[in-house]
Amino acid sequence: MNKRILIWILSYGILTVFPFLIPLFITGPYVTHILILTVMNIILASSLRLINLSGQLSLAHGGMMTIGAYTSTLLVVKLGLSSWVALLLAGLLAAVIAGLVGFPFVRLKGIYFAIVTIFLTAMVTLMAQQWRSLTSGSYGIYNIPRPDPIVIPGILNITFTSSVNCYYLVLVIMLVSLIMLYAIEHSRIGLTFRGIQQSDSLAESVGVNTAGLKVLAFSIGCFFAGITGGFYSQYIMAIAPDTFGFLFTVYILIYMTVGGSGKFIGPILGAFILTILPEVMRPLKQFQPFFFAGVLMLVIFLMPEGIVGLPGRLKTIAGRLFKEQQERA
Amino acid sequence: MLKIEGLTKHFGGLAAVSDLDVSIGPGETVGLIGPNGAGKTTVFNLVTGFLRPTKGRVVFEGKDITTKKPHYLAGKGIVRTFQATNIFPDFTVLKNIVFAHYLRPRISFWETVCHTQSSRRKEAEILQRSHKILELVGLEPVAGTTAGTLAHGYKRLLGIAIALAAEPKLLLLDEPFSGMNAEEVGTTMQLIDRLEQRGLTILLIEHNMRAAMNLCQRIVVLNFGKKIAEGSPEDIRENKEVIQAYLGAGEVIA
Amino acid sequence: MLKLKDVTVRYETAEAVRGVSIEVPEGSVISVIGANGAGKSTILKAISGLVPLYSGEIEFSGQKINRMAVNQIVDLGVVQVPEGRRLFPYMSVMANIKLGAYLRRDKRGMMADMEEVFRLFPRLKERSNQKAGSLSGGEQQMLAIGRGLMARPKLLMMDEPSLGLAPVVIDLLADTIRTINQSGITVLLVEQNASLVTRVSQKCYVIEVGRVVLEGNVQELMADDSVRRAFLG
Amino acid sequence: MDISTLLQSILNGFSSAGIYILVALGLTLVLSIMNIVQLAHGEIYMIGAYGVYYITTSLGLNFFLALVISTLLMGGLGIVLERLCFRPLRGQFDRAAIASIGLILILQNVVLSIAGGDPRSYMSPFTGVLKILGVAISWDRLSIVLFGFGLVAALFLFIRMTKTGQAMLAISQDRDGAALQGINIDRISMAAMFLGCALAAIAGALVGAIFSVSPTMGGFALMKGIAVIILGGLGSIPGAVVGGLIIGLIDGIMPILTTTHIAGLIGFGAIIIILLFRPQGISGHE
Repeated sequence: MNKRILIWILSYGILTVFPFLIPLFITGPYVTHILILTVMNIILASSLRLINLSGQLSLAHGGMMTIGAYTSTLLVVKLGLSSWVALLLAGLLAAVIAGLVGFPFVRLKGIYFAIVTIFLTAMVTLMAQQWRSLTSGSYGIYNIPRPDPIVIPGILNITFTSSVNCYYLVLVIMLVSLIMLYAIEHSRIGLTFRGIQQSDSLAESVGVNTAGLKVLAFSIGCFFAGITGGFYSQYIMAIAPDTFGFLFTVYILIYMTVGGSGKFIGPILGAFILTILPEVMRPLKQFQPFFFAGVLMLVIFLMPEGIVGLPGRLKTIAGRLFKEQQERA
Repeated sequence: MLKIEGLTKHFGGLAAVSDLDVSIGPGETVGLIGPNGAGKTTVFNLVTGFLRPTKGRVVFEGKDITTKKPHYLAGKGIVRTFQATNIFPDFTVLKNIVFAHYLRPRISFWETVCHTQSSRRKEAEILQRSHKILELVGLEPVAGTTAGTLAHGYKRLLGIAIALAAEPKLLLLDEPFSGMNAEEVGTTMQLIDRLEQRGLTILLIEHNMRAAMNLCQRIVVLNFGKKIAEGSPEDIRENKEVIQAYLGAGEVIA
Repeated sequence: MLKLKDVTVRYETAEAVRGVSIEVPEGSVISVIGANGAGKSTILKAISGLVPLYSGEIEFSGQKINRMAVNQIVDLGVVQVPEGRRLFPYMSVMANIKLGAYLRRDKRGMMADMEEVFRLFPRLKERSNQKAGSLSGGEQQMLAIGRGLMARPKLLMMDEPSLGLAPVVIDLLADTIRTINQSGITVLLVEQNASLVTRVSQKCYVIEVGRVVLEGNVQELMADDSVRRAFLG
Repeated sequence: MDISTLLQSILNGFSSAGIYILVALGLTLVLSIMNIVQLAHGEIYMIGAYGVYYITTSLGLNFFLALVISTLLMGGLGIVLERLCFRPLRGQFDRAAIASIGLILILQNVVLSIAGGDPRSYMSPFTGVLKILGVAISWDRLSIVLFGFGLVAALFLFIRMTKTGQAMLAISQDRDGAALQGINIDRISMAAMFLGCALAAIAGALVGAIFSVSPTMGGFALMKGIAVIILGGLGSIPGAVVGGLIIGLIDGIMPILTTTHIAGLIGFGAIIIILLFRPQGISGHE
């Protein structure tokens, strides 16, 4: 038993430490950028899965990132708040808006809810474009400061002027987010979400406030989107209304679906593979969208459970073949 | 305990339930019977808050609960089962019951996320209670099975067990025997008997008239959404109108 | 005319049918009776091609039909008046009736049959412009049967036509089923209403939990205790 | 504000409404008959416009002929998509919607790699202005109103008078009930996709004639179409017409009453308020 725990800690330790070591071996601004995107996509796809856990399909992540990005930017630029406080508030505001908007719409079932969330993303973009006094319109906001340095006098002085340090930062955000998401999923709240997904009227009948909890799931998922949006604007030092539009949101959905929303690791795998792989085949850059769509279609039609369902599927196919052979013999 | 007064529900132009009065005292087992389409399930949906009545009131323990939501009513002790097999198919049998303990004992959000001492104690308690319920309904041997793969009769029993886990004062059972074979009907009847002895108040929808007559002290017969008879099983058995509603004509099977 | 051989249907949930064999000779009225959830509707759905068979075979006039599409089966003359009527509630009575003849091209024959349906159910004629959803339960059942007749069925399958009908209307229903049968249409009736079954059909199958537990002459079966159990429990 | 600006904006509102209704009708037809939210509908609209662009500029055909050809081609594309993509996913609501998102990526990028990202334009056959009571009304806007509402009338007639139309109505009300009347669901689904895509193509082509065509123009159409069908009630054909009129008129008239940026948000506000009181939309059933 102790040995198993040791192996468990060791393997997860290595998995955790490994991403921190990557910049030691592979360097270059472009590579770092891709690494940052990968980590962001993992947060986004995993938090989208939390919403999915309660039986809802959300396409509001792009809108929530935009809200997060503008919130953190404006708080820093206009009010001079600490970037860290601003980042947290960005997440919270996204969560609050998700809660407010989610409430009237949560009664809509299945894809109808998804449609409304598409709409939400579009509306956020529109507002960012039109509310010129605040957002400077379609032009966007530039020269956003990078996150404030973390300084403990005499001991620590981490600045975020280099991209590599931004990568470390987002990596830490990802680890914290994943731990939180995992904890939520394996708590009673997570159990309740999964129950609602399977049968919301039965859950309601044993006392679950299904509407409220669905809004809660939506809200928590959007919190992470808000934080990620805030981070990205600080890292790239700019934000425009259409940075995270409908297509951006769709990509997050694709990471989750291709990876498989049934397991915690699914969206992580999906985001990792689908962000890294197109970069590996960069000469074919122009075919990237087709690659994306192709993989998505492949998964939709042939692997309903996504990549994480592949081992199980191969097992059943192998089992069937084996059985057939036995029957023939 | 429960009082239904002038309950009416229209769907479009058609009245599914009209002007229904029923009252149930504490500890009583009342049967709600009637042919298919008589409006029995609609009554359930109205009492448990899944539907809003067009007219009329539902009073529970002296309080008007007519417009309350199902989850609120579950908290007050009104719990129902569903006619179509209704379980959480992806959970194990045990987890179905653990889930159904949602309301009691309360564990706060932070307690569960942070795994505090008290939450662990409460969770152990829930687990213990869940096993007790499984023993009561006889599902303990399949506690670890994924609910979706159970045989039909077991699924129906699990549906009742889920309702019990919510600790009802008033239990509404919607055709608990449908699709069960004779043996399963027997065990389920024994189960309901035991629940009655424990003092649970039960409102039972049943198509199976013999089962309803064996279990209930009082029977209310619905046809076309209206109450056509009410009384002891003996009265109901003799009632001309009931026989006619049920069988089309009295003389065929006398 | 219709033969079910060892038919099994599996669902993920609720009712299923296990190894059911039923034979419906041409010109007869055959009934299937049983309690709620016994699998009666599933049998009709399987015949109509709405649910796939897990195993077994269905034959109509010597032709295997269990792999056919729903519309092909209707085209052969196997027509179902489904449980709960399944009318098109926001369309007029007339439009519902016309849709019953969806596969037919003989305008004149259709008109004649429509007159026939209206003669059988004068109430429908009065309400031909009303929305089907606004009809009373009995009228809706008449419309469902009328719509089924418009397809000129060789075999008409009725799934609990007595559902929610007052005794007087059920009497009318029994007359109607007899009239339909006398006009040369074979009828397969799924019911819970014992009196309707005894009045119209010759042979009957008793279904319990997806299995045929008894079959035989209606009068004899009605004397049997197990039949009463199927009805009364 | 003078009376002629008001009339002009009302006309603009009606012409927007015409486009929104055409797009929404296609969405709602496919939704109610196939039970699929076809999110690549905006891409069909876009390709329909490109079709007219290429046929008029490369082949030199006149606008009307190009419109007919492009419409038929898009209808055909709809049938192909139904057969290859949506039929295998029938009954799987979420997966079908996600697949249609995949189609957005594919279709948009096919056009992008053929036509490039720059907007293109072609001449509208409707030029000049019509003067009524001293108010100048541009013919191109008027043409959209006429086309839009003409097609709506035609669709209503089609649904009322033809067997296929009645079958569509029947399927949308009770799928199994319709199948039991011998209605071939596969064939009617193809017809619905054909019609829906054809209507979207016409809308795209009309918009392209006034403004310009670009590979990303579909997104706007999809958003408006979705707004209309949510407002009008999902799957309801009269609802799509009413919803389209409301949102079109809001879009047309609001800019002269308030500032533009508030006008853009009013449509959304209206939807939220309506859904709060009627979750099923204006004329949705149940």
